[in-house]
Amino acid sequence: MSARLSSNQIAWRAAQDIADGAYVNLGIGLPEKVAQYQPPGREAIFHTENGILNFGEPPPKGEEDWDLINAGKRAVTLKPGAAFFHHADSFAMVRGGHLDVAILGAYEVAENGDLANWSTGPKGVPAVGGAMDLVHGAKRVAVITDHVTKDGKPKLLKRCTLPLTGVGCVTRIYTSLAVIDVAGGRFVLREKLASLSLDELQAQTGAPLAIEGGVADLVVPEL
Amino acid sequence: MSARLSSNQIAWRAAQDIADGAYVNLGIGLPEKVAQYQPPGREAIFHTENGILNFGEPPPKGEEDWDLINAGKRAVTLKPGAAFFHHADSFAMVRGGHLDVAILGAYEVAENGDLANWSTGPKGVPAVGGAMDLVHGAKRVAVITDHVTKDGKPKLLKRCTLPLTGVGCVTRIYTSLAVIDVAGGRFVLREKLASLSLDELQAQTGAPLAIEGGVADLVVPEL
Amino acid sequence: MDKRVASLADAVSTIEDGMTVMIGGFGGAGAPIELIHALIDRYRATGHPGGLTVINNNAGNGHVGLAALIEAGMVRKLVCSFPRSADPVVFTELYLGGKIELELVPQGTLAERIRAGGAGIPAFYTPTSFGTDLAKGKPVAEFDGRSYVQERWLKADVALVKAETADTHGNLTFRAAARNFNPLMCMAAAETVVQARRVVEAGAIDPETVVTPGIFVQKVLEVPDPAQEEDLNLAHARYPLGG
Amino acid sequence: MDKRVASLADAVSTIEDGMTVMIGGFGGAGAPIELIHALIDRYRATGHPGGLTVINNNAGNGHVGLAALIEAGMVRKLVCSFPRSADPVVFTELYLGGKIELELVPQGTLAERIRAGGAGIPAFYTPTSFGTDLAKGKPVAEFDGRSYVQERWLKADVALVKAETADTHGNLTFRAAARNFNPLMCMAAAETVVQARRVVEAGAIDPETVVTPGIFVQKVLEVPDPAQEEDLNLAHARYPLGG
Repeated sequence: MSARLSSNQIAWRAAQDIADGAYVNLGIGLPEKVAQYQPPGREAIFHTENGILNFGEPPPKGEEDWDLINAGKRAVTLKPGAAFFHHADSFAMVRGGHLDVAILGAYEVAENGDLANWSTGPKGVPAVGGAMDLVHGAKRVAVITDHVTKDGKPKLLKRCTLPLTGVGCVTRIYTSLAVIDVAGGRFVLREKLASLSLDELQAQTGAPLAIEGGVADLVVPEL
Repeated sequence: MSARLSSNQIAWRAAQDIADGAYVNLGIGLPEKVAQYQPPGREAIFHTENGILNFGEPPPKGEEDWDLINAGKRAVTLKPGAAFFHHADSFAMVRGGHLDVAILGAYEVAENGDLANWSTGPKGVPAVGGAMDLVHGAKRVAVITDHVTKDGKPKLLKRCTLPLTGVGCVTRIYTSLAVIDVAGGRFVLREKLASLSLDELQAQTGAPLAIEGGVADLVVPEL
Repeated sequence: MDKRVASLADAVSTIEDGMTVMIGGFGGAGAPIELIHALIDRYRATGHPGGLTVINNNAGNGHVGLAALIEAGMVRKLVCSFPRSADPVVFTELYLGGKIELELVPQGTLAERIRAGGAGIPAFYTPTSFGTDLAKGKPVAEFDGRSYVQERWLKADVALVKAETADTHGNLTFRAAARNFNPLMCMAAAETVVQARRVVEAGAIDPETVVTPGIFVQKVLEVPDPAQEEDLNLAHARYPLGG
Repeated sequence: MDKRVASLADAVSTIEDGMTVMIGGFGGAGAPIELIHALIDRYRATGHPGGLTVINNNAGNGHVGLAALIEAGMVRKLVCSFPRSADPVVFTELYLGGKIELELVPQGTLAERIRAGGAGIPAFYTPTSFGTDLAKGKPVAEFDGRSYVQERWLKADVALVKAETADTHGNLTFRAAARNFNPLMCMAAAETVVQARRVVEAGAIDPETVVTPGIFVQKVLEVPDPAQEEDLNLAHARYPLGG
């Protein structure tokens, strides 16, 4: 298998773009990992849509308070300066553009910024949660994802094939192979693994990769 | 001058229709007097649109707290079980139908339930406050008013001539001469001063007074 | 004024067949388990109320609380944002079998629709869900060059709510993230029924810290040691216990 | 994270000519007098900012606070519900002289428009003002047989807000009915500037009692002994004092 970033490493890379003092919502699952890689000296405030600002790490096992949970229904703790609020106020924060960054997972992202991350089609029980609100609320909507599906198929596409979560909402994608901006209806490659040629990356990407300025090496620590 | 109720007596009569446990908003001015005539044994909770539930009497002079005021910007006190809230929540109470009664003053009331109480026309500085919200919010919107203007002209009319506060919103009118319901596009006379004949009352009323069932004497104490 | 009722049975006595019932909570946090179970007791004793439309963020977990209400066959339709959980088998089987109706609503839209119901706002516009399957059939409009979906208010006949402290006037505080949908549902139901861990006299809650003013609450009952759905599920509980 | 600024001058430094400024308060309760006066100071020293659109429930009283801002000639347009007071002479004279524009909005609609601005809701429907002069030119629609007026959100470049306690993250509490429009305006402005009687470290406000979460606040300044508009007016004060 060729070189690719682990989940932790993708999360690490995404964390480097979170500014000091930013208000951030992390989607359930892989995006949650971003919280643990905040660069030293920077303080982000994490929002969970079920009504907490400035929550912290999970408590030790056995010390969970099941009234103090995140959107994934996992137990969390509070940091100094936390606040509780109800769901309408929580989504006022989301929809009203008060979050600086939302980082979400993806089934598919299209070069026009469309995102599909809530439904794999008509079978099974559909569930959407807060994803459709988050993609239209935060000032910056980023995706973290493996570059391809488990079957090796591209997740970055000309157009999404799965039901959409939001239209034209994604502005940056952190993958296991690259960092890509979505701008002007195109994928603009910003960083890629040094061990990977542009052609190899393009071959795993379902839409053309544009280059503006230059492409930096995607460098992350061992994690 | 023929017999008519004083402001205090009109307010007393209106107070008799407020049930125990009712949530009530009293307009600025004359309607404020209603609060002091709650029948013994009944407890009404008063709402002021600037963000207090369950306020009480004004404080003694010199002991005002100017952060603790009512919609008329007069100092008030709190009763046990009070709550503070912001203006959006306050008008959610109003607009959402949570108040049992709103009692307002009037320039004119029409037999179709239209109310004019905020503007006497294009001259001067217009000001509306919360009146337009209150008339479409409370479960029951009542008016207390002198039966006629200072010039002796009817205030109860077939149609309002002044700018409207609300359309078809008033259901009961307490005047210095009578108690009148607005129902089915008509004024229905419920009570009148015993000393006043029906013809005398009709002569001071700008639209026909219907009678359903009977007309009781309007009896109030000396106040 | 005293909004206390005497028992769990009294608390849920006005819910009738076919009503719309909002149930507070996000997952287990803030879920009024004892009120839900009292409603199940009534159904088992009398066959009523059935055919309910339930509004909750989720679809229950395991075999207690909302999941047990659904399992008892009392729910015709569910309005929620996320009908998945660690153990969603009750809802999943009924849904896949076509035996329960689902209206899926984005979480923020669900919250705002409930608030709108409470605030007398019959409709509003939101960017959420524009261009997606969940906006199908809904009016859209453009404001300042951006497209929005029109959403309608949600109201209920009864709301079942869990609070931390209630006073006799119905003023409420909540606990941590158990607040979630509870204050909104208090606003949007014709009758709001509250189970609180503590019920105190009017005046015992600082007016500055009241989260839900009493005007939004009709019935209050002290349930001093409420069950936590998460704990029940970790213990593989079922309701009724013999069920 | 520390949102404290060093001075009143710093607090109001970003307000520019022609901006829209929300100012908290209902009459004098909750009015950020010191921030307003700092803005007047800047205008007197530099000639800026002028041509402001101000959103407040009222139009000022006497010759201090908002009335003084208007009297200084800094306000082009006022959006409010009730431009009357015990002593409204400043606004009244300018208005009757055609020198200031007025957008009159019913109080509940004003509050809801501001909240909508903060909550990302570009438009909503309300029964308020239907059939009246204040609904003229606005779209109307019928829902469930009742008629409603469509209202648009209100946003601002800056909000000037008075709080009781702030922490360094911008979490706020208010005092009694001084809460009023302040929490809503915090939500609806690109930059929210808060004067608080006390500024405390993060963690010193119980998360349960936070009224405005810090995400809605950008600048915080301690003003330990704030003036009360009502007291100033009872003393017939004018701002500036030599004015």
